[in-house]
Amino acid sequence: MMEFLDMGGYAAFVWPAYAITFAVIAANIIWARRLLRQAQASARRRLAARGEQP
Amino acid sequence: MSTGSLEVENLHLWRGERHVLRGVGFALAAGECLKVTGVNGAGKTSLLRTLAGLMYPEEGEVRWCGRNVRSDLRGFQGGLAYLGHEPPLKADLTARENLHYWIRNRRQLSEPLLTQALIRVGAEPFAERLVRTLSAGQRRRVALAGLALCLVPLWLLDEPATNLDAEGQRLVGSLIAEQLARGGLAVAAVHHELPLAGGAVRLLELAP
Amino acid sequence: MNFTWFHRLGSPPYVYALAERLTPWFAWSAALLILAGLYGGLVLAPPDYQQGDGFRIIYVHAPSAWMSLMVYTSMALAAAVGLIWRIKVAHAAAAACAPVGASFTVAALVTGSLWGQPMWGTYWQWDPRLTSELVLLFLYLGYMGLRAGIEDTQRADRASAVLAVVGIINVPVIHYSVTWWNSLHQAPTVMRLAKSAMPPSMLVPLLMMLLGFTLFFGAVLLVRLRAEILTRERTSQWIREALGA
Amino acid sequence: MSAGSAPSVLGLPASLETPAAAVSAWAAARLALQRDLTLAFRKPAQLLQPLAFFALVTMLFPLAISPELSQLRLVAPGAIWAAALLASLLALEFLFRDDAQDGTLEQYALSGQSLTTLLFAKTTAHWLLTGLPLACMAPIAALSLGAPAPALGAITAAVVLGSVTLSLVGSIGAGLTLNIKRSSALLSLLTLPLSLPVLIFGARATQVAIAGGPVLAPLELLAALAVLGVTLAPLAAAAAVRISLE
Repeated sequence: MMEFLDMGGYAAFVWPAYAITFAVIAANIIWARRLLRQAQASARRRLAARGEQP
Repeated sequence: MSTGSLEVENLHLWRGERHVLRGVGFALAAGECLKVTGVNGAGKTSLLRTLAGLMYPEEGEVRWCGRNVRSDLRGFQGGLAYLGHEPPLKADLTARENLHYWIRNRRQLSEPLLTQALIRVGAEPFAERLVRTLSAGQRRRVALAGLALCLVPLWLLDEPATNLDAEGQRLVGSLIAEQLARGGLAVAAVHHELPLAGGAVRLLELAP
Repeated sequence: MNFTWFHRLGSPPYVYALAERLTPWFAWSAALLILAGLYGGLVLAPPDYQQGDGFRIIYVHAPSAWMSLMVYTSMALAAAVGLIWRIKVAHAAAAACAPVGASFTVAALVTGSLWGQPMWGTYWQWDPRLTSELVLLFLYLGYMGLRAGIEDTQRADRASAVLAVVGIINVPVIHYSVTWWNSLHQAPTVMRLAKSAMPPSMLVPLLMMLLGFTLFFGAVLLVRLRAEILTRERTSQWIREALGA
Repeated sequence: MSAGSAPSVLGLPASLETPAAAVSAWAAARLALQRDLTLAFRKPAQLLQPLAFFALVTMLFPLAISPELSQLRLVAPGAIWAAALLASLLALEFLFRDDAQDGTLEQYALSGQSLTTLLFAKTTAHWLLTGLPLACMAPIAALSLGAPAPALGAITAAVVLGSVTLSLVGSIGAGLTLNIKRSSALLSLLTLPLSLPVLIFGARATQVAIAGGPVLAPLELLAALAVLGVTLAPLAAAAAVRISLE
């Protein structure tokens, strides 16, 4: 296990690279979902403002 | 003498969240003038710019002689003259030079005709002065000379009488009347009364 | 020829519903592929005979770099479709692409420089691929800057579409010029493992990662696309139904 | 003066003409070019600004690095091209701005002429007023940075070719940022990445010229870029301006 984590001495480069990439992936997921929720909320508000049933 | 006809059907235009034009429609035949009224922000300028093909409506169409203007936009635009809020003049050119560069871009123009247009709008005395030295009303007159010189069937005028004195406003009216007598059409957005001498006038009021 | 599918793809309600239905498929297959690719790349693949375990960065660097270019191409294609046929949904898709592509471009740059340190002995080398990647990041930033600068969505859509199309024409020119420039200065290019020499145990995880990232882009794009469609849509009838409230 | 009286008395024709009197695209382009040149020479001080800027930036390098010509010779290509790029960027802001403000662009768009042609004429005028003077300044700047006299011809040719592309690429960016407030940073962000190939080939041509090598290859590449720019950029610029006018 330690050997795996050590990455043949390249741990200081391999793991940050993976961490960054998966951080970007996670950020994309969170960001996209938040955008969708915001858009849905503002669409509901707009419908309500027009006096229609949301 | 028939030069063309303008039909507008169910125009819808949005600017961001604002529904600017909500189903505007009208028909205008040769020799007719449409007076567009409405409070500020009612979409008069947007309507004129949409008619000119500068803005693209979400819905509806503009037809010239029965054909959608989008099918030959350049040909249609070559046959219209648009006068916006500001006279399209260069401050560092004289009135005459301005007309030279503006009009000769569109059509052949003889120098006497240019001079006569300047006389017609009362701009001849200051024709050789740089436009930056002219008053707003004088600039407007130069722009009117350009408009008359375009000699195109369709005029689209946005507040053509702005900054003009009473005599200047009558001038606008008579220029439009002449345009109609030639068999042309005019769409004018106005919020003052336009002293229009003769010609068939239709009205369109835009709701805010 | 039957073009109904094309017309339907221009209809916001249809695309909104379709995107909603497709998202889980993309998301789950992307998750599976990426996990499998990770296992294959980090555990199963043997160390490279020259670079040892350091080469394993390729399993995140290459997919990120691939994403940066693939997303830009998709964005430009969508933009061109939107510009030519005036399809709102296409503009919405193009707008949804940019931040995703930009974020993966950043990932490609960071992983590239993390790979560079053990291989070149420096975090940054003006290597043609990293340099092109950097330029690509600026193209993305320009695109997003232009969008942000124009308030009216319709105009922002069309102006940024022109920029995206101009950009995609320029991408090969930039890449060519950067490669040409680099070949004159003889910088070493370590960040390339000869493809023919790559054994299947190394190659298969890489392909899985590439496919997984692509599907992930699909999933994110579909979610973002729905958001973009909602902000662009004016007729309320279908929105009420789509929101299901 | 009622509608009934013949307007021709007042000098204006009584009837509308058919577009037979229309102006050829070539004549219209020439007129647009003339207009911009006339206007520019009414304000000659503005013409000098990019040149002064170019000279100033070139001067920064000896001051920042060393007065030693042998050292300056090494950075001369970079200095000249970075300065040229920035100077042409500086001038770009004025390419369409005035015309957009006073409605001239609108009239161009509505003139029935091809907007692509008219904007190409405008960009040509812009190049004649900024790119060409820059190319004339470039040999002087190169001399001051230690370039040998035989290299000057090739350097001038490179700047001539490169500045054509810079003006063309810039016209797209200027068209896109027309009615964005405080757009100069954005304009650079849009234009500079697209200008990199010019920088690369131009600097290379300069470098080779200073070293006395065969300069034809990079010059040909610069020419190829210029051709690509001439064919595609005006189309994109016209599309950009139309969108900005909307």
